[in-house]
Amino acid sequence: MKIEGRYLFQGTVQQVWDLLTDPRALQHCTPGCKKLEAVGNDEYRATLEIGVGPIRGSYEGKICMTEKEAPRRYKLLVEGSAAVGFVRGEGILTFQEQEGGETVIIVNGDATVGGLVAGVGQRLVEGVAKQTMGQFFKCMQGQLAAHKSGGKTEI
Amino acid sequence: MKPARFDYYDPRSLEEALELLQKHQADSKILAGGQSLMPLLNMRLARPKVIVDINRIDGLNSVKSWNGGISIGARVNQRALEREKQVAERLPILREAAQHIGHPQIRSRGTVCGSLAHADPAAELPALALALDAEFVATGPKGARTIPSDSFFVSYFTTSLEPNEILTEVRFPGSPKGMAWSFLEISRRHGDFALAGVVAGLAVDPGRRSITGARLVCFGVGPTPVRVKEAEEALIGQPAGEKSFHAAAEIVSRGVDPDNDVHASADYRRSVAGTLVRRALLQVWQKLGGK
Amino acid sequence: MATTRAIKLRVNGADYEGTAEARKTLVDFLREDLGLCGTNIGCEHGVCGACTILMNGETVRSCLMLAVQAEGAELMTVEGLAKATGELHPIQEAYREKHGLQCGFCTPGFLMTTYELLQKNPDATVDEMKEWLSGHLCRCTGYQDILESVKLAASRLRGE
Amino acid sequence: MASPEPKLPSELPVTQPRYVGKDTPRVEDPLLLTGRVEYGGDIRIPGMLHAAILRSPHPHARIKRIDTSRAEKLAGVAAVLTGEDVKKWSRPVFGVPEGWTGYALAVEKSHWAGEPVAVVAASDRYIAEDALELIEVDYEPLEPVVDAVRAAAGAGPFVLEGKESNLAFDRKFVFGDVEGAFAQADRVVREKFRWYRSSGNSIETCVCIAEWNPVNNMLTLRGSHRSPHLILPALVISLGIPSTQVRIIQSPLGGSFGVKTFARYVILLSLMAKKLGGRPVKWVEDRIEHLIGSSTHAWDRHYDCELALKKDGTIVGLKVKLIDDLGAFAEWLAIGMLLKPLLALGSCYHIPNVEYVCKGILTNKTPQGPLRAFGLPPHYWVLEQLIDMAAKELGLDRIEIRRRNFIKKESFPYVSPSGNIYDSGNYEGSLDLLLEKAGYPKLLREQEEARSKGRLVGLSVVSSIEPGLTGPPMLALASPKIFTRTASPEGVLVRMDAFGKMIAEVGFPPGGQSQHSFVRQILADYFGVTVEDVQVITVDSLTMQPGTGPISSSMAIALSGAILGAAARLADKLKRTAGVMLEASPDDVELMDGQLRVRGVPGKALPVPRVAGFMLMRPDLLPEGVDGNPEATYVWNPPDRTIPDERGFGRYSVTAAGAQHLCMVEVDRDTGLVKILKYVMVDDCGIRLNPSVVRGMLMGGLAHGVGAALLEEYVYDDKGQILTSTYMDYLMPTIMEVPAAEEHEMCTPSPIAPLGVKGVGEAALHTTPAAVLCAVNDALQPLGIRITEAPFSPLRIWKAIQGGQTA
Repeated sequence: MKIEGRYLFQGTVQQVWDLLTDPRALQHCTPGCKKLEAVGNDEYRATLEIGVGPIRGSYEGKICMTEKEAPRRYKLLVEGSAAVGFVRGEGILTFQEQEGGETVIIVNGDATVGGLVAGVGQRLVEGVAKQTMGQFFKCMQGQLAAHKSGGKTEI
Repeated sequence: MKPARFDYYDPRSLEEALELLQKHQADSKILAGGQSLMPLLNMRLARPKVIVDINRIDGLNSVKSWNGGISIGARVNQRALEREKQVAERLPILREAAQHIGHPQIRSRGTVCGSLAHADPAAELPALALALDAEFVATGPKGARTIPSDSFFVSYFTTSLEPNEILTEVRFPGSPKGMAWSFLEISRRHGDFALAGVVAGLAVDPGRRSITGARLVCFGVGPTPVRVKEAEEALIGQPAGEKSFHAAAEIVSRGVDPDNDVHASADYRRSVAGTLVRRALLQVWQKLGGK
Repeated sequence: MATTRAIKLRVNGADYEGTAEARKTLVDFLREDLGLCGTNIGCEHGVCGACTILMNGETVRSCLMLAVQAEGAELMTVEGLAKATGELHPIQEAYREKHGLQCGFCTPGFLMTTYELLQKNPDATVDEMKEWLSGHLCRCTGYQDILESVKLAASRLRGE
Repeated sequence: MASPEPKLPSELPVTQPRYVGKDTPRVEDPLLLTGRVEYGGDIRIPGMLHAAILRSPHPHARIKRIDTSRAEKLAGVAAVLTGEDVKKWSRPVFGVPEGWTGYALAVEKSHWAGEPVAVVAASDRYIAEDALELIEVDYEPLEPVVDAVRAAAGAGPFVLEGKESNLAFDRKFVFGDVEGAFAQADRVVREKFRWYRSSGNSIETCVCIAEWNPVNNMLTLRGSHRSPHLILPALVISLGIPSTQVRIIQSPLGGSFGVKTFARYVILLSLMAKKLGGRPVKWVEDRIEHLIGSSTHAWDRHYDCELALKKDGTIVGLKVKLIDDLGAFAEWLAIGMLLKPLLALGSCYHIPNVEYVCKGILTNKTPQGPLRAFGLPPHYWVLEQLIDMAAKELGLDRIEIRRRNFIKKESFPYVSPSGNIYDSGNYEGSLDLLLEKAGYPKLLREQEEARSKGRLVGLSVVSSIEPGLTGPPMLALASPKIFTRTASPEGVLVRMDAFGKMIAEVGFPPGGQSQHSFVRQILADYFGVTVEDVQVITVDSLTMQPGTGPISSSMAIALSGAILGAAARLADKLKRTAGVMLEASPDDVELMDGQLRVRGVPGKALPVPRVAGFMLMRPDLLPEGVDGNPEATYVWNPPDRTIPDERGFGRYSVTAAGAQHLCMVEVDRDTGLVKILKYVMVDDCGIRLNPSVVRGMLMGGLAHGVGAALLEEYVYDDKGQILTSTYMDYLMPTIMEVPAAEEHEMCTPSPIAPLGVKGVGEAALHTTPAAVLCAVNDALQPLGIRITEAPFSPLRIWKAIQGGQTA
């Protein structure tokens, strides 16, 4: 399943890059991320509590940043697996500087849900994937705003 | 396909139930009719540590008249919508729509409030509640609060109920004077969740020339049932008939943001939502004596 | 709370007692603990209708209930239809005569639905019959002979 | 000197059959109706454990590590079986052609999302499923093979380790002068078609209870097993166990439709039982397992077809290029479904020149397995759709073009281009009956009127052949070394007791086709007893005669043959005994109406039970060569079948039932939903042993066909994940989607099969998909569009209407 998105940030490319590559921000803004442990090389072991409504599970997996070209693009991978299946989202984040100190992040990626959860929940997979990505970037936007206004981020 | 272990409680009073929810919060899940929850438990897609079965609570099992309409307690099953005289008299659309909810063997256990709290985006009752301006009575440790329908449904399977609250009652007010209703949905098989559906309400002036009130709620076309206000507004003041209905349908098709799944694409759902709106409005118009 | 509970209930007019883990479904309890294997399991998610029984007079999916929820309830399963002497219920007779079954696996569910429908609505129309039967899947018959069976049963029960 | 096999019911030794040919109540029903039948799932054995299966979520992945230690420690868990055990104790699951399968569970690699990876045995199923969650598996996902067409072109990756191809099967069959026919044709119509996979979905899932006694090395298998003699070779090959050490005890089946020959899981449970060292273990497949992993999916086809015709509509040639997505393995006999169309390439039509190119491709999807009608329905659809297209292009009426090409009544027995023989038929007669009963001219007027109002109403009239009793011969084309056989034996043992009652031992359980009832009907008429006097017993695989059971529309044929053969042998014994009792030459004694009587001597007669009793009581008085046992065994085999030659030319089946269906539909242009307005069928399955049972088969096949045409589909995403794992998304038709069809009978008795019967079990599933799909395309004709991907979901129809793709 293709995932695409375009998100506007009120900050410079460098500021947005710094935020989006900060593991604390990643943990805070990845919906349901309960644990994030560095294992080196921009790779983190993660525990993700994800789902919708009563369909909820704890997925063990990892979050990785690869193919980094600071501050222009990197590849973000989030994956986790549980008894009911696995989720895997992979996307290239491209950072584009806009006029007036704004930055747009363009996301181009691919999400896979596998196992029982895919076969049973197919009706919801696309919507929930979109929603989850939306939550992630909305949270990041909030973080940036809070940071810029001098307030403390929630991290 | 067997449920994972959980602790099971079947409290006899609402207070007891609320205490359990307060204690276990998001680890707990309320079991009412179970027609949505049990499949998820059997498949282990839902893994609550604690089940609070509200079926043995005293009360919460009546259908009462309320504000020209009816109120329905947490334990009332969906068959009541077909069985209870008050429903047929006051809100016949609920009775009409109830026949689309699963099958008789499901409606015997499935509860009205349970379906609302489960908030399946393709389910019938949430759309009806939104269309009919229902209000939701959420009872928590600090007592009851009332949630209007436009802020009850949050997203897929998600409502504004807190983990320590029970939806103890849903209240459907009487239909606005002169408003008639229609309910349409399409599914690939009888009794399935809708690919798309619509609840349409319409009122016309006594001379039956122009539209004085409209209500359009679509379901199966996004994370929650959606009221398409823009289309409603476009109808007001227009002469009732194919042309204005068609225009409203176009707005609906443009206005909804559905998902793709194996049975229907987003484009299909958009288009069919419009079709259903047009057909439903024509049906209501006929109920109102129009041609 | 305990995860295991004692359960007392009446099935087909007889008292039963058993013990079950809270998570045990009613259909598993009927089949495994009470030895009432006439109720079959087809999908365990409420779609196929094979496990349909009567609880306090209404048809329910016994795969979508926990056994503990049936505490104190009055159930009826397919074993309760025929007389102890083996004499078939008129509904069963009608299914037999109209060839309303082939492999028979879905049949107990269909019978229970037919039973409730004709109890509550002896004059059910064909559309009403179809509406009730639509809650069951059958792979063998194509449904036409099941519908004929229900029509025959209805007329017999009306004394026609 | 057994009596000749009766070719018609009137030749039975009875003045007027009381049961055969009549709506006799079924012996199976009372137990089924009261819930007192014992299905496999009802069986409990002391000490029995319950199995649950861990399945891979990945379509294609290397298994890097599997850790079962936590699961093994869980209270109640007896054992966990993994690939290591399976590799040690078994060989890959048998399949033809050989070498294109994997083990009964994933060893080192998983090949489809849903493939078994480990099995847990525990004190109950709940605990077994708890334990599955404690098994840790590290997968390294590999690129999956999802597109069969790409894979057919040779592109990697490859599903099976060690193979450099996914092309498990590739054959071209040419009958007649195809190129010549196409060169001389006035018109060639060509189209590509897609048929997506669906499956049998009996309401009872598969059940297996395995017990492997280590002391005497005896493997006992109970459950919903069908055709033990078909499964046995798979067990012997995979487990290396001597055939006499396997005992398969069949329970009554809650339907099969192909799915109850689940060799992979029988092997898997046997291995679990081996690990348990003697404790019995039961596996009840749950519905999700059934939908994703049971080797039951079937027919995932890409067609490219051409039909060549003369201007007058005479069909001169047909070319079919077919790629079938087999899923992960060419497992067991699944390849036969690619070959079965060879039996009836031209259906009811005389098509002298045919080219059939079929490729079986491995992909990372659920392996195909047997499904009712075994591969023919898509073939009939594409053929009928091509004929409709040709009619339109040539300006001919759909009826006229079919009439012109029908095999004529006088041409029977008809030898098809591939050498198969159609025994009898009257296709034009059936068509006339169909059109008359359906009120065809009126329907045409109704359609025209509806069309004038902008409604999308369509009509179709289609045909099919249901080959009765097929099987092993065609498999020689995939595996000539193993399948050098023409046999499809069915054996029974019939005996009488001292009370004059009869017992028939058969090798198949009740399964919906009324098989035990038929045995009673035939025996009761044959020996002049009542059906209540006949007890039918299912015996196990070690006790039964060579037998096949009801597969491939064979029951009425093979079963009748077996029963009649045994009856004739028993009658012979009785006659010789009666000769002594009546002091007459045995040659003068005849059996008629339950009496053994001396021909031409009125009053000199004895009832059958008395003679049987005499045999048991007075061995001292029996004639030489007659033992004191009124019992006979007979193994029937289809006559005159041949092993196909290199070209694929052979006599594959026994009977050819013909069917003509008419369907009228309306398509909702805004939603793409299809409503079936009218459905009429005429079926010629020869003599009907029990008309209501035949009608039931036809109606069931019709419903199955409606499912295949409009609703049922296993959907995979582009990564090979199956998205239809529950009955919420895999859409079985309910009573609301199945039309109330009319059914009319044509009867051309089979001159070959006993009693003039023909196979009917796969029945309407052959014809209904073509009828519904062609009718929908007819409805869409005013829009200039045609849909070529089945099932015709509302989405596909709506998209086509939106896209306005021209035909």
